[in-house]
Amino acid sequence: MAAGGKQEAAPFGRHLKCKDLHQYLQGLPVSVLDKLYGHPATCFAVFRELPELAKHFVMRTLFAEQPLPETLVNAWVKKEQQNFCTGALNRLKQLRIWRVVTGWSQTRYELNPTFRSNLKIALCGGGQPWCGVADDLGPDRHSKDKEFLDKYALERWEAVLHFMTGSSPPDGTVGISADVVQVLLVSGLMKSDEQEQSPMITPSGFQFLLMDASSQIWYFMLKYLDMVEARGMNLVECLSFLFQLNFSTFGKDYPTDNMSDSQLRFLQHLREIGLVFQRKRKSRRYYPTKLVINLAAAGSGSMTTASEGVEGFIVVETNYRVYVYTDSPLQVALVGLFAEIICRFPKFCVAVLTRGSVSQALLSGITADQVLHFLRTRAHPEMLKKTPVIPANIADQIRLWELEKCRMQMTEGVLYNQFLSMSDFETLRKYAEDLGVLIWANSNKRVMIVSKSGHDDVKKFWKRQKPRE
Amino acid sequence: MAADEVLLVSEHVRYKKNKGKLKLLSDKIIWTADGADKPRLSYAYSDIKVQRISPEGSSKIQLQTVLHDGTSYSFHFVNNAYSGAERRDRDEVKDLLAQLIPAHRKKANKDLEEKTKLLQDNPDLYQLYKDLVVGDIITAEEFWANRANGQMSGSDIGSTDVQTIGLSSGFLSEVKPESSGCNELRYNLDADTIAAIFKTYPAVKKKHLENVPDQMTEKEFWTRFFQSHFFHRDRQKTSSDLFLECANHDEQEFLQQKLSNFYDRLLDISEASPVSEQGYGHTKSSDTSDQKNKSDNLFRRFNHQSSMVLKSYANVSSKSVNENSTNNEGEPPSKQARLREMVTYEDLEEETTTKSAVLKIKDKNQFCHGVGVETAKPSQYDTSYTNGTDNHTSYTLKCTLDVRSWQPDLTNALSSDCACEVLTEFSPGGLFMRDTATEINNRGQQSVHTELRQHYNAITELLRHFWSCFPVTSTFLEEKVERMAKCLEKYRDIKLHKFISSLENPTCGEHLTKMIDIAISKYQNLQEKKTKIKLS
Amino acid sequence: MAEDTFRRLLVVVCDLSPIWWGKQAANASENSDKMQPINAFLNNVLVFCNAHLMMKHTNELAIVCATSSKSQFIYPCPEDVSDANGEESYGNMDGKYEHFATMNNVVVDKVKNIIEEESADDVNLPENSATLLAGALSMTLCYIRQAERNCPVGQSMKARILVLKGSQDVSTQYMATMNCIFAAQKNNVTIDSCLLMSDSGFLQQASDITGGVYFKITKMESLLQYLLWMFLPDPNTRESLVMPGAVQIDYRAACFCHRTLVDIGFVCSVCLSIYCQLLPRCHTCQTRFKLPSAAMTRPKKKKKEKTAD
Amino acid sequence: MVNVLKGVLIECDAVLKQFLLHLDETLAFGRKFVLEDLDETHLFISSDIVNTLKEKVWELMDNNSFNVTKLD
Repeated sequence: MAAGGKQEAAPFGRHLKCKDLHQYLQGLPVSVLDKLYGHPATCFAVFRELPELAKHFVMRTLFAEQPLPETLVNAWVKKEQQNFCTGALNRLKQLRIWRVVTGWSQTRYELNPTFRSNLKIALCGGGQPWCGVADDLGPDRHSKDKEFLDKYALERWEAVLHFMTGSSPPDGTVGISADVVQVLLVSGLMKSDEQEQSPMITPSGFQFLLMDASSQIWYFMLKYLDMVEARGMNLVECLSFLFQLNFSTFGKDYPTDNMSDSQLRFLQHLREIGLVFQRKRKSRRYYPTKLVINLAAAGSGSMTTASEGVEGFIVVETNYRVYVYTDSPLQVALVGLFAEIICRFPKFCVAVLTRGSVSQALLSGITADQVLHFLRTRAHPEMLKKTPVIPANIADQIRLWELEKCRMQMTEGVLYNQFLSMSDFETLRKYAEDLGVLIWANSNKRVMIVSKSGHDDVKKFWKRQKPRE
Repeated sequence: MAADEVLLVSEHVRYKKNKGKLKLLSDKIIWTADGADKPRLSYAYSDIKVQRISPEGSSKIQLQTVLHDGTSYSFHFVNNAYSGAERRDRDEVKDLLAQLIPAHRKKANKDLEEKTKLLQDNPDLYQLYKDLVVGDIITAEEFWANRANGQMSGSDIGSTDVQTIGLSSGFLSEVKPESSGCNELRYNLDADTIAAIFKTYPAVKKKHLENVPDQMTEKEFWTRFFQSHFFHRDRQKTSSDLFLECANHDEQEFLQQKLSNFYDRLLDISEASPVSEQGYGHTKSSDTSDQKNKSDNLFRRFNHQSSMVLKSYANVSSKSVNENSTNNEGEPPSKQARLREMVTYEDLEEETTTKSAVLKIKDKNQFCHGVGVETAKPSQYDTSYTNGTDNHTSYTLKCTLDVRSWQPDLTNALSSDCACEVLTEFSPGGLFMRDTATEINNRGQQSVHTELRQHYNAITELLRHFWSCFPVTSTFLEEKVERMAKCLEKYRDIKLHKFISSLENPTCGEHLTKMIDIAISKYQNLQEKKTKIKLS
Repeated sequence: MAEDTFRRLLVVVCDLSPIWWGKQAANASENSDKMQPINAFLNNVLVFCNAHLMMKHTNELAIVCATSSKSQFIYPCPEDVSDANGEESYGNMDGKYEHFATMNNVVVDKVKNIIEEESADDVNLPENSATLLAGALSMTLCYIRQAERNCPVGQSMKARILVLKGSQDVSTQYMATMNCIFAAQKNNVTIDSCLLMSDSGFLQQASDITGGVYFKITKMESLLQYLLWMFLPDPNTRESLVMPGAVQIDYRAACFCHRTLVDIGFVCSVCLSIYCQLLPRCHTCQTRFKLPSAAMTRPKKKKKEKTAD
Repeated sequence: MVNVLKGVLIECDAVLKQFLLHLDETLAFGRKFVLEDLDETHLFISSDIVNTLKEKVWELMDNNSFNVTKLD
């Protein structure tokens, strides 16, 4: 989840990492990136996710069209904060927002002209409307209110989650299409066995389920976008459309006119998972839902508490009890992943966190942080009034249970001992160290351990060394 | 004034070939020419560095005093009453001077020390001293005279609070005897030790006064004292001992003290032995009288020591206390307070809540919005701003028309050139980023600030001198007022003008000049009145 | 920089005194090819407001306009909630982010209304009318309080005020303004001041006391760049940016009796009211002053901080 | 001459290490499995025992843990 990408050894399964917007964009080919900046919405979205300093760098140069020496930019920032400055500069360079101008003795930067003009359009106006010039549709006779849209969005997205858990969705909801299933399979959230028809959820899938809704959607969209080109759709068009939706107004309808084929196909997929509402496939208008608005911010993990609009429903008490105020079987099932359900009522159930239940979750690849994040993002409003939101003893205990699993760290290796001379030992130790295969060494005991993979090299080296002496 | 007390008058003294009288007053030496009212020479003993006399057998009998500043005055004694009269006159003067000069010097030194300490402790005062005294605006005496009421008295109060330095209890043992063999011990006594002994044993002092010049020599006295003190104090008293009486006397005095006002309820030194004889469950020890006597002696000595300490303390405190103590029980309030302190317990006291004064606002509205508008006079801003009703309405109209025609076009809100220009202004060294320049500027202002403060200090000091002369009741004050007025003028013309003209913002100095001007005008009024009185 | 989770509310207080702007227009009319000063100014402010909203999706904005007869919220204001839904004509005519477009349109309408009303009321205006800065600040502070209370659970809000002011201070407003400033300080609201053409002692103090930035602009054509440079970074970000050095602050107080700014005055020893002349009795708390004879000549010194400049 | 041993390096806290040594000495798995006692926190053991050992350690933790929630 964390944007930094922590390098920790995960003993049980791998962590589900969710790239943020910038990491995703940096992974795109340069040509695509440049094309993306051709739309104000993209520039806007990219801008908003920049580090604070970088945002100001862009704003300061947005109107001043002249290349700036790097030293000047550095002088804007206080000395003690220079590392942030360098970070911001790197990010701007990686995203090709600032370009190095050639032909100067010093390094000079210039704002990407496409980016500049499109961000200016978003800020000050001018240019074409985002979705092209469209005839006024007039008021919608079937216009939907906000509650309806919320309900619709939640229902659709839960259908996806239900499919993942394998539980049957509530009556009356339509299942999900093959396209969506394909995304789930490719992303590794589910896997299909050879024999069985229906795909099974993977450990990553469990982790996915515990994420908050906007992160889930963001992760899903990233995986979806990876497959867009394979489906013969235009990635740039789809991305622009996604960002356009990102900045749309909730409760307002937008025309489908002027949309390309790729975008129309994309719209149908979005419709299926509940990001937009379209009454009929052929309807000329659609409504974005809350799930898609401000989606781009989700990847950065800035949402530490329940996302706006979605009311939390979980209360955790210091006595390890968890009260779940929901009628959604899915949510209850999710709580059941790491807590023992002791009683169930309509719209309410009581669970208890035990060592056994949490260990079970940890064994299936869920981390303590993910459990805590789940509880925090779905915390009841009453819980949110407290600091910390999750009682400290619960949070600590869950982490301790996780640490218990890591009391022993095992590394396979080969042990070398009984060296005759110190110099022999030191040579070999140094060699192994340079090779990066040394796991452990003690010069007093003249014992060293190298990793299994490095053993062959070290052995060869030793054999070569030996005859010479 | 005690200074006018004449200690010695020597007539027939010539100074610079003029006949006159030499008078030694309590703090200064004056010489008056015959027939003159005012002394021609007058200087303090503390100023005299040294006195010299003409050598024996010289034809002139002279006495020369050399002052600290190097000037010297020679007096020629010409008394012809009988042969040697002039010599007798001279010697009288010489002897008295010999006593007075060191005494005054000590005092002067102490004064000087106190003053330098004051100056060192207080940099502002030192600056003031430099400005006013070194700058020759006022004389040192005037400077200190004004301080004397404030600071000096402050230091006096301080000094009374300071305990008189006690004596080390082992002062006698510190008088190291030098043994010069054959059972002889030699004690070297100096004045301090003797004073200490006297202080500790008042009886010894008494004895000393009684016996020393007449009955025995100094040396004999002290020999016997030490013999008695160290060999007989704790032994059987022999009747032959000179100091036996002393010990008895001490004890008597001690008894007296017990009954006198040194009696302290919290301090029981009347009992010879504070150790209870009841034994607390032990059988009463069948102590030999000898042992008891010994311990009693020890206790007596301790108690004596304590009472002497108390006495010296009481001497100091009673001085200040007795003046305002009118209590009926004859106990000083300080003692009462001490008693009260001992018998009251803070945690048993009722909690007293200190009520803070409540700000009474007569009219809240007035407080929030200020005193009624009717007092508000049109400020200059109004005229400059609106410039009459016509413009005022035309401006409004213009603005309304402008806004009416407003079609927001944000795309041209800022041109690139303007933006670049601003960017340069914010670049290091640009219009707004002259950090280094502003720093220097600030430092300059800092020094201006301190200088301004110095001027304030100096001028307020002068003004204090000036205003303290009012109402002018004596010629002395009149003179002082005149001098101070001149000083102020001098200060303003020389120092202040220079300072103000060097300021970037001359308004800072306005207040200073104003203060001086008020003083000067007051002085001028005074002068006018005086001339009027004279004329009429 | 640690990711801060505050919702940042910016309240822009604009001085729209028609007299002052009219005067600016009259002065600028020689080179008439340029846009009218007030229009250019409003355009700049709108872009700046857009920029603030652009920084983060949790950023919030409010705009208050102050004229010489009243202070009024122009964004957000209760009426345009209904307006926005009803009028689809606000829709996207160009590539501007639609929230910006909506906001900008609301502001344009409101500003036009206000100025019209102002000119209609003009006749009633007293001669020496000045911009009601204190009133606008009070409204702003109330708004901020309300916004902080309405902040969703688990989130907190940091508010700051940006005052854009051209017309001069009037010392009659001294009391009210200072009270606003101290209220802002107590509520941890930063007041940034951007002065057009001339300095303001009140706002210098306001920014200094609340830890904001004070800046005077003389080149109106570059207003936007100044705004973006100085006032777009929130106080948290400013700590890592090199900002221009502080200005000398005019700390003069206005006396309670005549509302004139005084360098040196008389201060009541009980309630700290300031007077420009010696009074036998304090107007505020009715304390009688027993004056020693020399008091006339040695007034209490209240040295001004400003020594040069 | 150098001696070479294949196995698994275990890094753990000192307490757990003592427990492992105890298992080794008491022949809990029917044989010795610690190949080399390296230092305070490191052991080198034979690799075939790893899974059994993990279970044993888990069992130990289970025994040691106090279940708060079962009280009621």
